[in-house]
Amino acid sequence: MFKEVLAEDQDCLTLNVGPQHPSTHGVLHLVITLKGETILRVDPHLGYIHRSIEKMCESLSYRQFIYVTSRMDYLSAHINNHGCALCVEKALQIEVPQRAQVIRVLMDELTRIASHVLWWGAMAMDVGAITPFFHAFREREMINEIMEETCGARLTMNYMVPGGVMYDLHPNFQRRVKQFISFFKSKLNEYDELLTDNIIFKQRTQHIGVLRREDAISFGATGPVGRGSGWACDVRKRAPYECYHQLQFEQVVEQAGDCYARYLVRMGEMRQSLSIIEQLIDNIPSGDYQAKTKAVLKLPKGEYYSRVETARGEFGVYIVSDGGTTPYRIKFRSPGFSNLSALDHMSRGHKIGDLVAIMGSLDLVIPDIDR
Amino acid sequence: MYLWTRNHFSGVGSASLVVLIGAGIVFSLLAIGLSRFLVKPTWSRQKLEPYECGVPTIGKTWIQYNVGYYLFALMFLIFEVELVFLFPWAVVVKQLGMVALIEAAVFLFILFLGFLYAHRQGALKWM
Amino acid sequence: MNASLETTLQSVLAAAPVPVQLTAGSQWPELVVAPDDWPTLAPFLRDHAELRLDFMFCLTCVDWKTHLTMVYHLNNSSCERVVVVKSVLDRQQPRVASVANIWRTAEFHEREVYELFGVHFVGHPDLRLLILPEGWEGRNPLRKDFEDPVNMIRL
Amino acid sequence: MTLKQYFRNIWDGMRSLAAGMRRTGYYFFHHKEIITQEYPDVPPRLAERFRGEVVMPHNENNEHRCTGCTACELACPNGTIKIITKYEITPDGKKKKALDKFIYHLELCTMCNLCIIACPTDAIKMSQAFEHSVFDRSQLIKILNKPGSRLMEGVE
Amino acid sequence: MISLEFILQSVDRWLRDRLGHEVAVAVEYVLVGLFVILFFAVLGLVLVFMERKVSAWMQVRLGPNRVGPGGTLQTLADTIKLVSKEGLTPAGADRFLFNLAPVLMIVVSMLLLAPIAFARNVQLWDINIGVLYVSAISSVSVLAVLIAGWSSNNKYSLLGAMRSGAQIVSYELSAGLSVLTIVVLSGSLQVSQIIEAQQTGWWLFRGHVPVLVAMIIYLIAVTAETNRAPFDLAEAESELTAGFHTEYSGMRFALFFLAEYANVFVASAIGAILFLGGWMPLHLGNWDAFNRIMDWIPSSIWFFAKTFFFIFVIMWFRWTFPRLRIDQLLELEWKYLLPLGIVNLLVATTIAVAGWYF
Repeated sequence: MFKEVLAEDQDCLTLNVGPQHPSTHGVLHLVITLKGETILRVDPHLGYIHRSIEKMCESLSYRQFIYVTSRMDYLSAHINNHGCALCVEKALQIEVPQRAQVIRVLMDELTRIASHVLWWGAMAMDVGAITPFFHAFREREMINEIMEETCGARLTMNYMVPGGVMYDLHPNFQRRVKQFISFFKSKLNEYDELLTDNIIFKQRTQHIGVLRREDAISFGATGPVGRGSGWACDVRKRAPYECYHQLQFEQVVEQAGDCYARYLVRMGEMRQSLSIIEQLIDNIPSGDYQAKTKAVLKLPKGEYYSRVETARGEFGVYIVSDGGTTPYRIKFRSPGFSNLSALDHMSRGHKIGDLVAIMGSLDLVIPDIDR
Repeated sequence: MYLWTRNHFSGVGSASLVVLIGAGIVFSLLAIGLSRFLVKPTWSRQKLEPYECGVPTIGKTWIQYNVGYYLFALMFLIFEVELVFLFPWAVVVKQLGMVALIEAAVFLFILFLGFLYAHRQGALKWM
Repeated sequence: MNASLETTLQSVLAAAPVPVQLTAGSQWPELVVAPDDWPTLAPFLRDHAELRLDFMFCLTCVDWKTHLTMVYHLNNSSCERVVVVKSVLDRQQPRVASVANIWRTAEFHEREVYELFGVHFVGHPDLRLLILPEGWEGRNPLRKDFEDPVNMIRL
Repeated sequence: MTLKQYFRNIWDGMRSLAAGMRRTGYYFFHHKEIITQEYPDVPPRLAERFRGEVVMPHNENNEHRCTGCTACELACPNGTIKIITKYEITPDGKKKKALDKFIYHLELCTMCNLCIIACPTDAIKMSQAFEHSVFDRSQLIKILNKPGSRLMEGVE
Repeated sequence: MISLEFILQSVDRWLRDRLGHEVAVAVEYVLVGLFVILFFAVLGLVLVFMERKVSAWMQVRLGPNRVGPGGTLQTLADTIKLVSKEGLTPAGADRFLFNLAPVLMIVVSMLLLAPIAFARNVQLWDINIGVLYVSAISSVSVLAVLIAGWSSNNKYSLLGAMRSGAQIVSYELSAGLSVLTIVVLSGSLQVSQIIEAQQTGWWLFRGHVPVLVAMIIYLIAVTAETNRAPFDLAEAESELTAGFHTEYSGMRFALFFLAEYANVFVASAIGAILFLGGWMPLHLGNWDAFNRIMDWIPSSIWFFAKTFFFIFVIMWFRWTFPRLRIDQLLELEWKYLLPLGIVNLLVATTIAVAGWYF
């Protein structure tokens, strides 16, 4: 289709958006073809921060490779680590203690909120409202402090170890999380006032970048992008891991498939995550926070795959082991990569301003895409 | 001061145009000149490249470009002329009373019909 | 659930248009298919009423030093029904048909495998380098024999 | 679009905009909600588990607990730690492996805590120092055992 | 009582006593020029600082607080930084036009100062078509934007300039229509007479709903005309990096920046003059004591207070709303503001003709 259009019109403008652009959220390079302001084609060029993590992991032990995955999707670093730990545990058939499972899930959901909150600010910034960004960081900071207290770091926590978590919860943890829950609930309503109900924001996002359900499935667009298109693709529901099958929460699904639907999905997910945390925070079982494991982990020969739901979608870890202390091959199925592949499909025929809104609604984290 | 008091206007106030234009030029040249004077320029090819997010520009910038607002410009012209007609009318409408009001209403109504027609024809769609 | 999926697969694959070898796999049932038969099998798997494997969540390649193995992870979009498809490729001249027109997510994943493993996807709409810089030739970083003395840090 | 709808659009739009303006207006006048941390003036409160850099505690006799077993070196994913050992003659005349230099590359460290977990003698720990900026990368290469320090009695 | 008017008159008298009529006038011209330049510089510093503080407080942060007392000298420090930056002309740009654009921008915003009444009887030029003059001159600035965008040899600049062309041109109409509402009520285009007509009360209070509607339309329109968020499509930071002034650096960028703030000031000043009575103090019916207290406050303070109120509102818009898309922007103008403006004008005229206002 693109070639036909080019042949018809000579007055097409080819524009580089990125790698140094305010709204590509990192070093993503898009080559877009414009006619007037209408986008005919978007061609992503990746690799500006490709570190070949998959290759790196081939020389790291099973304890070490977990920390590298924090550097992929740094906003849900904890959930990435979780996926890796799950895969190793599955291979070694380690039984994770109940307490560790609950701690992991609590941290996962806190991470999810932190990630969504940041996305909320960034999305607002993409459509031109700057104030929400700073409001978002206020809430994110609270989560980061909770994380720092328990995990010892704010962004790349590296709190997961095969068989459990690295430390026990900090004594302040429950109190601070409860504080955060009550604080965040009121702030969510402010979010609605600032952005959700705002007529300009609605106009900027409704009917923009529509991804129909079958396209979302075909593109493998998981996470809020897929659920915004009406596809119930939450791994926590589809293939529950840890203690998710015991929890009461809803899978937020919107049917419209546009930017606003994706926005609503994430807003709903923040509320669902809050309810998960509320269910767990008073019921943390006592016991070990770590299962006993050998000092040197050797995975039996075979292939292992584990899936978790990060803030961006389905994150998969595929380990091929030859029986040694390091993985023979590792493949990380990053949600952002598949979501990005739908960008061209979604943004054709829209304006430049819409492209920015669509990218915002995809919630791209470039290290996650580049790996 | 002589220039400012209202009672001394005739013919003097318009000199402020010259003063202001002069002040504007002096101000901007002063500002640019000052930085020229202070900064020792360095030259490199990369530095002078037009900014396009750090990648060399693809194709020419000055191409035949689809300006979406040709029709907007036409519409604007029509309404701006209307506005110019209305300015003298607005000054005196209070003295002339109802007749002037009705006349203007008719005038605006006809324009409005034209506007509706243009809207129907899709002239107000951004390309 | 796994067992029932396997019985379903057995009955379904009996009617498959190409010969397919079914194994239990370590986690999910695995199909091994010849690279030439893959383009015929792919739409069959996606459109079959009982399977409907319309969600490809992972596509990758493993370098086994003697050969390359393409690994496709397929799933049903509405319920858990994971099937792994494998295809063994020649290491010197790896060629396999593209499935980008069947699962559109394969478009980017295949481009990634193309540059990292050097697998040539026949019929891919736009097989260009995605991650590696323009003008990168030949060497494929994720192959086991890849050496880059400048950029690789040996630990 | 009917006329009623037209005015309804305007009204709803204005109302939603006013809600947003009320929110920002509220913050404009409520300076108590300001969350800025004035970092260099007011030192940040760091959690006790915060991981800033690897240090090796020494006691008052300039003794540390590191036996030079290289468990941390092996555990480190980045090659941050390099341990150089020497042979010491113990009082009873035997040769014994001991730590000569504990070289720590702070510029490579990602504070993942794996070395501290790996250490069998609790010789190293994470400190809360986080102001690591220097003008030259080579200044980040640190030798953690102090000059002249020895192994603490009783640590094997 | 010390007022701006009094100070200026004494300066005038002093000069004339010493130098004689002709020389005094010449000196006064120079003084006016210097005063305007100084005013511009100070205006830039103050407004930028105000913007940063307003945005900071709305964004629950402190804003500049290190340089000078309470951060007041921050903008001065920024200016010094900008002066010490090299002003680049990109390769392939049209050098003459590229350098002309910022100068043109500044000259236009300077010219807009002419009819503004800063205080009682303090005005550079009380032209009898004051408000028409403002709308005429202000549309020249779109030329500067177009020149800047086109001459930069940059695609982002080009897109930004194209957008601003359509935008400013469209919102000119709405601004004009709401200005007309007041002109009808006041019966004059002259700034001083419009203010005088509000002796008994500001139009906002006397003119019923139509004036309120006109004021809202005016505020929206001038926000768009001065290229400020949520209508900052010509700059559209997240889409076009910096829009039409992407290629400008150093002092030439600073001039664009300054001109934007100067335009905001002028637009707010005109708004204050039209709707809030300019330098006219607040008078309430027969409360003589109250009115006397209000009169005691210098007229320049009244003027600046009202102007800064409007500036604050415009800044408030900017730090609250997302940006519109170009077609939505035009839709807002052509489908909502323009028809409403026309109807509103007719209603206001009816009120004026029938004498129904207070």
